[in-house]
Amino acid sequence: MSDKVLMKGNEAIAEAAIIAGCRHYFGYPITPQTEIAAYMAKRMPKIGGTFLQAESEIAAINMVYGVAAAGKRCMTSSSSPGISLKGEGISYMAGADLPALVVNVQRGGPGLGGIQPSQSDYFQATRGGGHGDYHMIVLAPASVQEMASLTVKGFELADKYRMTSMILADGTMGQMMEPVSLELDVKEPPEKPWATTGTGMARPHNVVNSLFLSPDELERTNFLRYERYAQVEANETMYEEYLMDDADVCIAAFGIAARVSKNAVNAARKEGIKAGLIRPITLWPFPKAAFAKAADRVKAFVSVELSMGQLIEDVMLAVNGKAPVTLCNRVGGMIPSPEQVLDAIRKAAENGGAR
Amino acid sequence: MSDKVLMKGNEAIAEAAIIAGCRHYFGYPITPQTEIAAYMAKRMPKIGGTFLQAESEIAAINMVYGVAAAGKRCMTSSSSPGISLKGEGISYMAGADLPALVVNVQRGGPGLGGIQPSQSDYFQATRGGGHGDYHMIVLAPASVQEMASLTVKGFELADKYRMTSMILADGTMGQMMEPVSLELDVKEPPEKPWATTGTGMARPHNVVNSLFLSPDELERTNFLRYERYAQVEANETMYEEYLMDDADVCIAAFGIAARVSKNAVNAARKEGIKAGLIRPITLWPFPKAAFAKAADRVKAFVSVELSMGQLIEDVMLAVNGKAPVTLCNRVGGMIPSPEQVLDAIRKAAENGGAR
Amino acid sequence: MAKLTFKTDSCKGCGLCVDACPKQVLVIAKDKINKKGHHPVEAARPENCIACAFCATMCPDCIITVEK
Amino acid sequence: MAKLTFKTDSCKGCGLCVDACPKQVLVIAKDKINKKGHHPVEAARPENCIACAFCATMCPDCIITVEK
Amino acid sequence: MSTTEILIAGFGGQGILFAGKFLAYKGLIEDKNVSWLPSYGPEMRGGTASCSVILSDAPVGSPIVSNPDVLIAMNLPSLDRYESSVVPGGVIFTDSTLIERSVVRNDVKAFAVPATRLASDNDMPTLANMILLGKVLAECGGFEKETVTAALKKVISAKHADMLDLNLRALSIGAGL
Amino acid sequence: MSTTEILIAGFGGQGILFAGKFLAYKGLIEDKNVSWLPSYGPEMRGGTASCSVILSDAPVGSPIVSNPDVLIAMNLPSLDRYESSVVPGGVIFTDSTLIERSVVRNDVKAFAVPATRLASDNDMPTLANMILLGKVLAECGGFEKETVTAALKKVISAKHADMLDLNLRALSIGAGL
Amino acid sequence: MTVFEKPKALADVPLHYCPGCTHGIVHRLVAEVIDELGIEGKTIGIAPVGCSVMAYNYFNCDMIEAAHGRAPAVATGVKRADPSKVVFTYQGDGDLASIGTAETVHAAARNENITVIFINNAIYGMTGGQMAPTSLPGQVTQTSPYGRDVTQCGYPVKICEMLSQLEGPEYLERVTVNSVKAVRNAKKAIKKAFQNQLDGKGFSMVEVLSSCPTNWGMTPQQALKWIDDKMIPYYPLGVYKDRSAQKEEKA
Amino acid sequence: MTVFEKPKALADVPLHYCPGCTHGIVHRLVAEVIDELGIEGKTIGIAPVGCSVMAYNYFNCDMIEAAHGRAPAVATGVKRADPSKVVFTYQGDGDLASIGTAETVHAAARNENITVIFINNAIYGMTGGQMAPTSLPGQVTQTSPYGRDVTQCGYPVKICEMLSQLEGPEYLERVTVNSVKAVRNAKKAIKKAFQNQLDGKGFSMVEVLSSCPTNWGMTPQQALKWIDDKMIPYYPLGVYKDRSAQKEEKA
Ligand SMILES: Cc1ncc(C[n+]2csc(CCOP(=O)(O)OP(=O)(O)O)c2C)c(N)n1
Ligand SMILES: Cc1ncc(C[n+]2csc(CCOP(=O)(O)OP(=O)(O)O)c2C)c(N)n1
Ligand code: SF4
Ligand code: SF4
Ligand code: SF4
Ligand code: SF4
Ligand code: SF4
Ligand code: SF4
Ligand SMILES: [Mg+2]
Ligand SMILES: [Mg+2]
Repeated sequence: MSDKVLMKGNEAIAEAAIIAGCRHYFGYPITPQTEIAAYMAKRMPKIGGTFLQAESEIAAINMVYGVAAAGKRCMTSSSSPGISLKGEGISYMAGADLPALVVNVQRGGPGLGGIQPSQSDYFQATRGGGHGDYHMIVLAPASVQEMASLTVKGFELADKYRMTSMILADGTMGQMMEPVSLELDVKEPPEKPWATTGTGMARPHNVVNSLFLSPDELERTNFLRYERYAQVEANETMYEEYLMDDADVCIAAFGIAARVSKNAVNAARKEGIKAGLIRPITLWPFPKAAFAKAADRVKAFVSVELSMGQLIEDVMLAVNGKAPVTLCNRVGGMIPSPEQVLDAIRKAAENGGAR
Repeated sequence: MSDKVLMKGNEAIAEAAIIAGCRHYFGYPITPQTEIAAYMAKRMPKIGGTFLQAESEIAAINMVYGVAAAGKRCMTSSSSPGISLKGEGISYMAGADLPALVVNVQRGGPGLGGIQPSQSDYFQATRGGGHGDYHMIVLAPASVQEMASLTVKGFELADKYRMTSMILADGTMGQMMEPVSLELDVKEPPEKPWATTGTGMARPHNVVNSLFLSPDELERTNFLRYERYAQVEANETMYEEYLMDDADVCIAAFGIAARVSKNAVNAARKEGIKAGLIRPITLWPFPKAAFAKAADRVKAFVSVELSMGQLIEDVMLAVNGKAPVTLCNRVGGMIPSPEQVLDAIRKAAENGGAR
Repeated sequence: MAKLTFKTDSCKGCGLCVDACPKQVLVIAKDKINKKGHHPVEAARPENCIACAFCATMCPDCIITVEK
Repeated sequence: MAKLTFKTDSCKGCGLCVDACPKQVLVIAKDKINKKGHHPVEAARPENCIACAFCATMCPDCIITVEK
Repeated sequence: MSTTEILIAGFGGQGILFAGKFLAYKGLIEDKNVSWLPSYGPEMRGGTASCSVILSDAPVGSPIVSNPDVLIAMNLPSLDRYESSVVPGGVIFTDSTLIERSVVRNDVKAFAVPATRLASDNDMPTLANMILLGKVLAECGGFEKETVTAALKKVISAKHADMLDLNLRALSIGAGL
Repeated sequence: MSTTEILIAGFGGQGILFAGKFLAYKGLIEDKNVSWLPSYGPEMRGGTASCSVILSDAPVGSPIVSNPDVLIAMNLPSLDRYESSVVPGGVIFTDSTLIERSVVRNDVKAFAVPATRLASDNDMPTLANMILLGKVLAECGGFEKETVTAALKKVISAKHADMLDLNLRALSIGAGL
Repeated sequence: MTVFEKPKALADVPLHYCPGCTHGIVHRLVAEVIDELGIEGKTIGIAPVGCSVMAYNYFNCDMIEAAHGRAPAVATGVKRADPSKVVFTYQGDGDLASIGTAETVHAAARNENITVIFINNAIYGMTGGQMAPTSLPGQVTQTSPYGRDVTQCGYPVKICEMLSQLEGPEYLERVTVNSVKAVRNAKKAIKKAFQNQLDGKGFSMVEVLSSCPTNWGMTPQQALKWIDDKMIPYYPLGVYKDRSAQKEEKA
Repeated sequence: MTVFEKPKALADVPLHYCPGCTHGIVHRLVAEVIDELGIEGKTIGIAPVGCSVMAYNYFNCDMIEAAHGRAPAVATGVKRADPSKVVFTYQGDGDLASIGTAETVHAAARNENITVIFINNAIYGMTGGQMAPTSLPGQVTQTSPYGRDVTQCGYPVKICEMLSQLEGPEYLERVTVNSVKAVRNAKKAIKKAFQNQLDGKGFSMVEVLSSCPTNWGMTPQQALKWIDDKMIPYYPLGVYKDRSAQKEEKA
């Protein structure tokens, strides 16, 4: 037996955050991610950390804003409607260049929607639910192990680039159990000389702020921030390729959709269709180059999503007309079956002339 | 002298809304759109309408939710950070298929940002700041006259398709004055048999709701909604073409950026560069076909924006690799000058081989 | 005479009615199980019923109709 | 003796100090205009000053330093 | 390379999720790749519960079991709903105390265990699930005392350690049938 | 086809926006295409104010005046800031009561009007703007009593109708210089 | 003669609440009042997000499902759209006293002419038993596993007391439904809260101390007793504001 | 001997406030208290969105600019990150009493150990003079052009009164700064609100009736008088809660 433990995805996030040194959690209950708060509520008091159930999602993200400004690792988690409420706060985090981790265990929408798994907050996560130009680092785990490891990574990247990281999971990832190794690779947080920890009368005052009334100054902060974003794109893009070496049909899928798709890819191979999968692990930065490169030989792409077609836009932007891209989706808490994906692969192979 | 009056864009929106039969306005002050509320505060009490300053943007959108559910035309307006706060509510409006008008007079972001004009909420407006799969009809006026006429149009389309319409303007559009004709083409609102106006003991109760706990039911509502969206795309896409018949270089721009770009297009023509402009009037549905068609002959596209590159993604998706698309932008309240745009046209012409 | 009617299929067997009854008319039928999987209420001593409707007043599920 | 110093350039000429002074020491200099476009305060009767600092207490802009 | 996909279904309160966790832990101890996925509803609404467990020598793809190799049905609605989804050649275990009808498919193996009755007969009214599981292990292989005990230790929280023996006994009862 | 781009700049409180509105209305009455765009700052912060007015026979493109044909500078910072942006051959009007220096460019026409002094001399202390505008109209053409009066009627709200004559007088003073 | 039957304004469908949950009693009382006032045809109810989210299925009047905490704002919209209609919200303590605090306070401050039924069960029922703003000191919940620690998560929010300090609201009363007598009292309060609206008097709220046997980990009977033993001492029953009565008294 | 000079905790830059706006006085008082308590080096201030948004430029301690209304939540985060630090918010009435109502109420209910300076000027200054939740009945503002109509927009929210009903907060006092005496009183209150935090006593708020000559359309002098004539009668000065004092009394 390995040193692995069985854990729910939500719990893996919570434990990994603690391992990563996060001692401040603020949240507001919402299904299907309540286990994160429940876990924190149990553990934080025992390790001198703060678990605080905020009065709302808005309060929670702003408490995170405060802790982040004070230079400590901190996080909040919620699910779709709750994340919408954090939109302004997330935009402020971006405007003030504050690092923190936000977890979205997505459920079906829009509105109150349902509580079953969904991936329909992809646009919100990658294009900014908040106002203004900004990005978060968006990490899409596809296993409970990744729920843990990407949580650690999320904190690391957040601190490194002074950005907010988001774990974009779904109800399945949150609720399922798999073996996890908790030997996680945690990097020490960098120094944060900008943090508002009190001047100690030893330095000029630090100011954490997103207001720049003169437009050229505001423009400058935007341009500088996007230079940083360019570095993130260059250095931190992550994805997994599965049987892509000789693939004619390429599936694009993340999270639970990618797992289903793997089954379908295997089935397609059995039928003689050379199918493969590119699984973005970072949704932002999107593994554009991987898809662009694949587009040079792949005959057709299929975007498998639990949404009405959101990921597909990034795939199309990367493929840039070099091959057809089709959508294979279920929504509202439904999950595409391997058979449905296999079918989409067959069609794509046919239309793309791969068969 | 014409029958036109000089009005600020913000006032034109307010007056047009009243002309369109809107008698319920809810808002929370924020620059640069306070004139809308000020106007409504003056006028509504005189015509038996409701002007209510809500306790927050969140309350305002939910008051709108209530009036819309009750079957009446209603609106709210705000600017970028305030719109972020409405994200959840807008998603609920979509989930419950409620018609209303939301106005965003954008300012620079992210965070508190600044108060000068911006177009950096394009993604938020077209891709959903809220959670889940949904769209708003997004209208982008480029003159004070359009601030009025698109307001009327916004109400009309909202009612017709049971969707939320958004006017996506910017500080310039809100603050500038131009002559406006207030002879606006107002269509009577359709019957709203679904509205919660009391059963009168004459029909089964109506329910306005976005919760569907069973995933297949939620999926069905999503699919049906997207069929409706497809109709909107087919029927309601609006754009303006300017000198596109023989254009080698095509500018994509809306709102104030389009006006600046027109100056640049004229200047380019004087230099012998065949420049033209496609100005999307509906940002969603995006005039994809117009760009796709243009892409068959245009040698290069330039997206002129007051953002870090948001509109450009829709242009690229429409052009689909058939021609290069470059970005010409200023942000944070800065506005590209005609010279800057002209320069971008020159470069595009050169690289696109149009010169 | 008082008449009690129960929507037995929807009864959740919570017993609030049982406790409310001043005449010990009602019991939870431990041996029965309704469609929802609950042991429903039943009138063990209907003859004692005084139609005070205390039971119905405390029933969260409108299971009981009381007539007189 | 009391000594008054003014950061005249930042004075906004609001006159709150003038009203606060029990000794009518201060006036707004209607004939002067500072860099910000305001008529600044000045001590018309400095000799009357009792260094009570009422003026400074009411000044929103910390224009006045009072010494004794 | 083998993969077993198991679906356990019944009423909330029958220990469906617990049974699944036990199987998953047992798989983990045997160095298999495992996944466990509960169905989740609006909290506190009771009703039905089910969970997917996959045990495999290869990494687990989709954790959702749509076509189980093994179906464990602890009430009638579950049998009604899932019987047809079992793969041909698969196995169905039912709690025959609660499910009166028998399995109609004839391309699967079927075992009817009066688990609920056995549980109350043996003074372990909450352990019908484990009795049924005992049978499952006996039929599908895998009833080694050691791993079973180890797995039980994992799923039974320290607070309820005293339940270990009772669970073991329930498993044995099932296995001995 | 002609287009005139005008930039008016000064302190908040000098009636900059009002002057611009008057010009815009006058243009409208003359069936021109017009636009008016104020600079706006964080409200209530006072400081400088400016506004762009465009009068044109063709539809107005960008409403932002970066290179004015006509600059009306009502204080020194405005002249300092915008003088160089005026198109060659353009015109600059200054309030010489408040701006001591003269225009340095020699490729533009320049008129220095002691508007603020004239205003206080004539007991209309708030109308330096209109005196200056009178001069602008006189020099650039367009001082027809009728349209001027009509435009004034548009910009002066009903509440202050009594101000009409005073404004007209201010314009005349400026025009008569 | 029928002494007791299901009120007409209540739909003939089973409620999804847990066995013995008093949400059901309060639903019935609201429906009875609607029946008695004869206002079903002109009433619009606003359901919250919480265990009572599906209240829209249970009342026969028109219903709107609002976002979590925003029912008072939605009700404001509906009432302003047509002041001749009767508008009520039905909200839990998470909904009304936590995420919806601002909407509650300001609807009260505006004296918005609506009726608010506020179910205080000292817990987040729907999401599985997290601490509510109204959870009692020391109360064990999913997010206060060691008992509500007032030094960390603060003191319970007493809504009636707090709102009573505002000039706005017309009528604020706290009741419970843990006995026949209490239920009858509660009904009176609810009726008054609706009657006030019909009379144009303004914001009327009835706070109902309600049980959550499931998340309190009790039998329905124990839960009713817990209301008496623990909740009422902390949340005294009674009228916290009655402006019209105050006026009459003065006069 | 220097009788009066700019406090050290106040930066040596001109304030952007309008002439005669009492925001400036309150800034100075806060800075004086920081000086006197010797806490500049360990103080973190939270600026709101409102006229005082740029307070981050004016205090020499570390400063954070919060989203509109969320300063108490941000302060909570900062304080929890390091309880040994002194954390204060400086908020307007729109910020604290309208959009930020929930954050205010719950920080108070939690007895969060922070200091809140609440500038009640009965108006939205920053955005050009809209009605605030604290605008007086009949007050003319940009969004109540015919005077605040209480039948439509409700009654002013009295924050000290409302929060005083919560068990949470330690100390609530309302002061003003429209005279030398008032300023001295205000300073005492502010000092106490900071001292309470140093003593670990919890949520301490000082509400300051402050002037907005610009949006009230008055001279600075008229504005100070209006506070006396109109605001104080509606918002009586005084201590609304002082838990330690109450305890002492009892003891
Ligand atoms: C914005 C948002 N946040 C959180 C939730 C999750 N949620 C659903 S119900 C609920 C709380 C319910 O508690 P309460 O209001 O007390 O009602 P009860 O279930 O106890 O009757 C929460 C937090 C949600 N749906 N939306
Ligand atoms: C979310 C959001 N809503 C609205 C605004 C616009 N806004 C800026 S300041 C302000 C109100 C200021 O009033 P107050 O808090 O009373 O402070 P004062 O200016 O009077 O000191 C508003 C509404 C904003 N910046 N963000
Ligand atoms: S009506 Fe009264 S006596 Fe009859 S069963 Fe019900 S509670 Fe008992
Ligand atoms: S109170 Fe109602 S639901 Fe409960 S046992 Fe009695 S009849 Fe059944
Ligand atoms: S110190 Fe006192 S006496 Fe002197 S000027 Fe100031 S207020 Fe007047
Ligand atoms: S109070 Fe201050 S700013 Fe005002 S006039 Fe006096 S010195 Fe100048
Ligand atoms: S969870 Fe609690 S409040 Fe919700 S229905 Fe069950 S008992 Fe009632
Ligand atoms: S607008 Fe009012 S509150 Fe703001 S600085 Fe000016 S006077 Fe002060
Ligand atoms: Mg509750
Ligand atoms: Mg204010």
